Amino acid sequence: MLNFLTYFVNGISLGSIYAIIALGYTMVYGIAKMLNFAHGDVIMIGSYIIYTSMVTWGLDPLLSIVIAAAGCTVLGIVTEKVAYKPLRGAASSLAVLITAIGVSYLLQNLALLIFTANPKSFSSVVSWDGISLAGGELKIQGVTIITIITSLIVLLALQTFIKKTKQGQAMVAVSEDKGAAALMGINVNKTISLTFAIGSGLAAIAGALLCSAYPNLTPYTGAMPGIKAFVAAVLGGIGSIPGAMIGGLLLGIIESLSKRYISTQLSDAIVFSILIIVLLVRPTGLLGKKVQEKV
Amino acid sequence: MKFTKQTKRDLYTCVMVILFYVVIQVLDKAGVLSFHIKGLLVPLCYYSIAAVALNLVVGILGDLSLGHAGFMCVGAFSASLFSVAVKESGMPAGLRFLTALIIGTLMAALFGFLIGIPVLRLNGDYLAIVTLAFGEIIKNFLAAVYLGYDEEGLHVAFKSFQLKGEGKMLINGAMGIQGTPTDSTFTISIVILLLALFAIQNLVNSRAGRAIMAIRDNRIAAEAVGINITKYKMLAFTVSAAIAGTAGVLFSHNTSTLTASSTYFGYNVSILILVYVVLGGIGNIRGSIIATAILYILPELLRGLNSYRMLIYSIVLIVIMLINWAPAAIAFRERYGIRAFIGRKRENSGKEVS
Amino acid sequence: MCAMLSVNNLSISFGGLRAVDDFNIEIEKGELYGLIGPNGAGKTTVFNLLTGVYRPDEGRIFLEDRNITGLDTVEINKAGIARTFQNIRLFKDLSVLDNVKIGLHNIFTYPTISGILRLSSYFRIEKEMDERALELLKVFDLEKEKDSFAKNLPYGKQRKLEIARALATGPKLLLLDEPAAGMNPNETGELMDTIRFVRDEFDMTILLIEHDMKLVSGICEKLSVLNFGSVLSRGKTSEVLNDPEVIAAYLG
Amino acid sequence: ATGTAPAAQGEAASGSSGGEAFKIGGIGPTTGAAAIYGSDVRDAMQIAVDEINADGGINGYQIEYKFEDDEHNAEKAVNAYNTLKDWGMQMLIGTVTSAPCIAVSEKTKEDNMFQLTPSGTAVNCVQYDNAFRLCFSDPNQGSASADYIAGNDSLKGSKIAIIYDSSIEYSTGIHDSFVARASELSLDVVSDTSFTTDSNTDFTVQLQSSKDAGADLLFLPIYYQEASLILQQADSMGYAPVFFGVDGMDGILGVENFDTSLAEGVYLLTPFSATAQDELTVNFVKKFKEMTGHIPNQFGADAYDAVYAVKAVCEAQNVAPSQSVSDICEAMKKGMTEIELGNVLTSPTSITWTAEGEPNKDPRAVIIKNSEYVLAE
Amino acid sequence: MLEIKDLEVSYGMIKALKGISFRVDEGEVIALIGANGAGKTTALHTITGLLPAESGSIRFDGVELTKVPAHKIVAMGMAHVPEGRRVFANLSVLQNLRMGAYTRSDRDEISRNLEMVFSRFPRLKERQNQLSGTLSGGEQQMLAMGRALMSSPKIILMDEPSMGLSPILVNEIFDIIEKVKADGTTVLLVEQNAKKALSISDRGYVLETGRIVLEGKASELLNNEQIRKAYLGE
Ligand SMILES: Nc1ncnc2c1ncn2[C@@H]1O[C@H](COP(=O)(O)OP(=O)(O)OP(=O)(O)O)[C@@H](O)[C@H]1O
Ligand SMILES: Nc1ncnc2c1ncn2[C@@H]1O[C@H](COP(=O)(O)OP(=O)(O)OP(=O)(O)O)[C@@H](O)[C@H]1O
Ligand SMILES: [Mg+2]
Ligand SMILES: [Mg+2]
Repeated sequence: MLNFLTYFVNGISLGSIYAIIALGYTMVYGIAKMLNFAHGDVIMIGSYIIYTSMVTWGLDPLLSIVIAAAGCTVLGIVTEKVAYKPLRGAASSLAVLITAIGVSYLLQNLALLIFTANPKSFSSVVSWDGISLAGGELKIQGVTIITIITSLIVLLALQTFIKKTKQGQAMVAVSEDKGAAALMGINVNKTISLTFAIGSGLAAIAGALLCSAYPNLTPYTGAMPGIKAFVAAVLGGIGSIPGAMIGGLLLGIIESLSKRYISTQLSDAIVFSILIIVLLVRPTGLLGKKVQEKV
Repeated sequence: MKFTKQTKRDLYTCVMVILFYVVIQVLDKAGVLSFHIKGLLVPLCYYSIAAVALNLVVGILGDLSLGHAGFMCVGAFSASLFSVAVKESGMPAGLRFLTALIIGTLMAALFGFLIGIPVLRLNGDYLAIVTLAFGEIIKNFLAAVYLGYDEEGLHVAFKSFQLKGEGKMLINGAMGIQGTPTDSTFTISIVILLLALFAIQNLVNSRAGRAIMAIRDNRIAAEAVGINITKYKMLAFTVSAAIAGTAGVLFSHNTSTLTASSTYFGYNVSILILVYVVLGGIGNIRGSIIATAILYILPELLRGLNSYRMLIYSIVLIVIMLINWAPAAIAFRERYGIRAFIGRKRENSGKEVS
Repeated sequence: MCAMLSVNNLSISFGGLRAVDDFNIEIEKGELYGLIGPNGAGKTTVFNLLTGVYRPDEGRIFLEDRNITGLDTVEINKAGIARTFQNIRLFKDLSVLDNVKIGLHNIFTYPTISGILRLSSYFRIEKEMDERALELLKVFDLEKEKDSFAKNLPYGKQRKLEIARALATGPKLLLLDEPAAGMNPNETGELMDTIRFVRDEFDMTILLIEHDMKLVSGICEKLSVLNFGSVLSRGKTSEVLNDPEVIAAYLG
Repeated sequence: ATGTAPAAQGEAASGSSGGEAFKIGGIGPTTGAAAIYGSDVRDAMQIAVDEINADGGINGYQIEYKFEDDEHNAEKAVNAYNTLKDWGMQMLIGTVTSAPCIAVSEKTKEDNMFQLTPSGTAVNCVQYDNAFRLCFSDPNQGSASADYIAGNDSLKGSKIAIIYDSSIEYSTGIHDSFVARASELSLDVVSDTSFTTDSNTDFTVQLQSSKDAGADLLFLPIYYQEASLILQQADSMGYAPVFFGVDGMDGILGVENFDTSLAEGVYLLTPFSATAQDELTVNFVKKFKEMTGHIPNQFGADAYDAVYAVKAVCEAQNVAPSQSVSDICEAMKKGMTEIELGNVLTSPTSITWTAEGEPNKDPRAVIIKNSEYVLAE
Repeated sequence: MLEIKDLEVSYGMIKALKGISFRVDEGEVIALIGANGAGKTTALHTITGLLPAESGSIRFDGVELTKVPAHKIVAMGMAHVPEGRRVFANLSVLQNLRMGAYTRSDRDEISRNLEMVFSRFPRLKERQNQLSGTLSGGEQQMLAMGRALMSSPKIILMDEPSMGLSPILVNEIFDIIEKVKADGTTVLLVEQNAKKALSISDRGYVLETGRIVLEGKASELLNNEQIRKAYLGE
């Protein structure tokens, strides 16, 4: 039992990281209706900013995160303006997906030139060691706890923002019908920019936590977590913010338990199989709304 | 016989490919082709084939698949397995390769069919993620499996094992399949590209193709006029997977080593093929080929830029996408009568009404 | 001889809302029948039930003497019911001709493989399909637009194309959901002629939903009025339209 | 960093171009996830080439050097190879990673071009007689590691756990031969887990399994990037076995900002130590650091030695750039098996080669003490 | 109040408006009628900034609108009931209505407005928590009207508001338009139901393939022989 709990807790640690990334992902995904394949790379850029300000300039971790969040926000807004906005109203939504891939390549290769391929070991932004239970047998790391708390705060903040504020409702309207939203007096461009700003700012926070938990930073650090977050977001139900959180945690737990009890070699395959099964049972993810088209 | 506009357009596509082949052959005979260019020809063909296949799903059926590299993987592995197994049996190379092609294609078709079953129940991005997942599972599985035979028969496991006596390792885990004969030639690849074009274009312009496009345009209406959604989605998916599998066979018989790594068969490769399709025009078969040619050759042309190579490539990719797809750019082009860079629009038998 | 369509005690609920409640109707072959009623009364839902888009909670549907209750949309279409939609559903990125040819999908068939390999049956049957589709387009005065994308047609022509496509499937019973919506009186007049023509020429039974009283009183022989999911009144058009209850609930 | 390429056309292919300088090509990943290995090789080779050229070249001929990116992709590697052929390459030092190396070796075989891979460890990299390698092969490292453990008094009784990357050839190759050899030596392997490149950040499950199995020696036939994460995660779990790595572990001390105290006591079999104090190493490390800003690992060292190996053989066989590619290859093949290459970075003794292309050199077991590599025993 | 001059609009190569001019004075109800595809919807879309004007001018209260983005135009007091309703399908009826008051911040005013809308459309009150995507066509039309009224606009542009409504509701809609007018709101009305539209309008314009071909007092137009033939079906 204790054994199981250990793996379960490991799964939660991993899952909490997926969750915090998935929250930012789902934000952009749900509102701007685009698969932002560059999200993982924004996380990577955020991590490099934190690394630079913490290690190279010796700044305080919190201040570094603020700087990174600001940097990523700007990055998010700029990429949106330059690469995504011109494609608004394009004949296919796949067009913007492809430029997002272009942006992803761009960020990776930019980082490769600036920071080189040499890996950097990240200094954790969380200095707390965590707690030990069951006489030290079960250890929950500080990063994990902070990550879960942060993602819960982000979750609540996002939910409140979207449900309760005008800006948030504007986002929902824009995601449904941009033209009709404009007719309500909503500034569509500003709203989408804001979405990217928030999503990218969250990416910086996710980057800080990701790299604190797994302190190895290279230009490709963001790619795989980006995809896993996408999977988590879909598992939880596209556009559903609590879904992203649950999807992320579940993904981590499934990954951890299947590594332990089935196979380390095939764990990716198992995770993906479970995803498929879940989607077969619930075709719109765990918390996804079932939108039936009225005929 | 009178050709319809569409038939003519399809024929032009084939003529374009044949012309390309002839020009290359002439240049080759004249000795002006560099090794670099010659080496690019076969990959160009199989990526074109894969792009054309994916276009059937993305452009014609209107579903987003992020797992076509998985079908290439199935085709590549099953065919290579066969080729390696019979390599020393004295089977004539031509017959061996033909059989390998058929095996790879059929295996990929089978997987396409199996994957098609869940695909039918899902829509949009959920579908995309399931195809991505399938691609990853296939890759993950093949990278973990060991297959070999010895005097005691066939062995399969997820851990390496020792073979007794005169045995041979066929699939060696992450090391994959070694020693596939390099049977893929430019001529064969072009022939297969033409066959793929023939099959897909004819399919699209037949009763079945119209049914598939009807599902894309309005699923509910398609059902209401009596189109069996399941059947035609399956058909499109299976045919597409089969052709992607053929591309995989050409892939694995082009270099002697075959490993199921992300580099060749990961989701990023599926996405790369999707990039070709979207850039060339969703539903535009000819565009897929042209876009593949441009995007595959571009990073190779940029080799002189060294470290800046992939950076420039990514910028060029974004810029081409904007030029080709941004409404403002399209309006500009239409106003000044410039033709699309590659051909964004679905080129169908339709003219605009004023 | 049995009726073309007879529906017994049809009901369906969405959540708490009983959208169709114990609905009955009987339509004889060759009739031009109107289904009217206030917005949200459940008319479109009846169509959806008849065509298998929704499965009824209760009730049975017979087409001639065949029980088609619970069949799926495709089967129902094959059995002989075709429809148009309130919010137009064309194959927008296909040509007008192809839209109709898709309607002919189950009428003219050849194996997929002969399409891929371009065997002779492909050419023969495609030619027949083209001819038949053009005939239909002519009925709706659409043959000049045969090569346009459906999405580029003006609204009124889109409605006509939808009817043509439905007819192409060779139905016994045609369901039209607000065919005159968005048309001006002149266009509506033409449409009335076309509907009559279709009924006579194709020997068709037609059930239509419409709010345009000019059209309803002009071409419908019988009417059923739906209110809150159940039938408020039915009978000869002139009688129904003078029913005080109908006037109060619907006509105003 | 590379020579300029003349517009290469058909005739360059015959192999006897100008004859003024040796044209040596290199191939490896300089973009993509494996970029770190390829860039190090590229830069280290550049250092060696510059040194040799400044010193008067090989047999009085200068070296022209060009390096092409393969993104750690066999198909791109072949494209890179063809580009280099168009340029007029006469000898190839590459490729850096195994799968691309095998694919390219098919081509060098066809062209009978001499190939020396600095770091292609898979067996098949040198399956043809024109191909040699400077590094150890995978099985060699796997069985050498098992041998070392069995022969070391403090390690031999250990309960051994293994964590390896099942999705790459390098790691599985070493793993497989280690396991085979370990069972011959009746070493006690209690846990054998893996990960894939797609999930190479979280190792808690593998570590926990090792811990649960009571392992006190953890064999890590993987690259140092992942190893650095494993060390960190083991540390925060409070799990402290003896870590034992192979040459991929080299470089761990060079990870920027890495808490090197975590690596205290790590054993690794490596041919190279950046902290060695001999003149050659010191000089190389200094130049490399000036050029790239970081400390070289064995990839760079192998590449550096490879250039000097080519120089030595060319001089011994009196090879001239005017010879055809094939003639050069024949001479080099012969020379490689005859040469004894001394004063190298990657071996304490001199290196000789077998006709199969394998180097004879002694792996050095080193142990990390005070953030430095110290020869074990 | 609203003055359109020589407005030209194209969709790519297709010229949908070939230079139209008309004006709407404060407090008026103006009917814009014309056959399918004449360009009525295009005109409304251009006025509210959903489509860019190619040339010409649109002045609203003396302000040039052609370069002003849609959301600012709305904030200036113009509401638009779009063709095809375009309600936010995944939002509830109530949320849709609140969205209509996006540009306003006075809570009391908004809730009074909401009451007003509910009293005009009791069905919306009944269904206030239903997702609007599942409303019947007529219900959605009411919602679109209600939503536009929630911004308490100075001028309201309506694109075929009677489409798909039952006769009783059509009458009701026209009653509401008259009430809206009575409240002092100006209305620009696009309708297929030309007879009804003209009967409640002050003036009218007839659009044919991108050009205004006729204009005048509504009562005159109603009696115009040409119009009676072409649009009133007589
Ligand atoms: N899928 C659904 N989920 C929930 N409610 C639904 C659904 N479909 C229809 N309804 C409700 O059922 C009732 C009947 O809808 P229906 O579309 O049949 O009306 P209708 O008579 O066609 O009206 P109209 O003339 O306005 O088109 C409406 O109140 C509608 O909101
Ligand atoms: N998005 C578009 N792309 C291309 N052409 C368009 C587009 N929208 C409208 N058109 C064309 O512009 C012309 C005017 O259309 P518009 O929708 O303004 O007409 P309308 O008068 O509102 O007609 P209706 O009564 O059908 O609503 C038509 O010929 C139409 O085909
Ligand atoms: Mg209806
Ligand atoms: Mg209109």
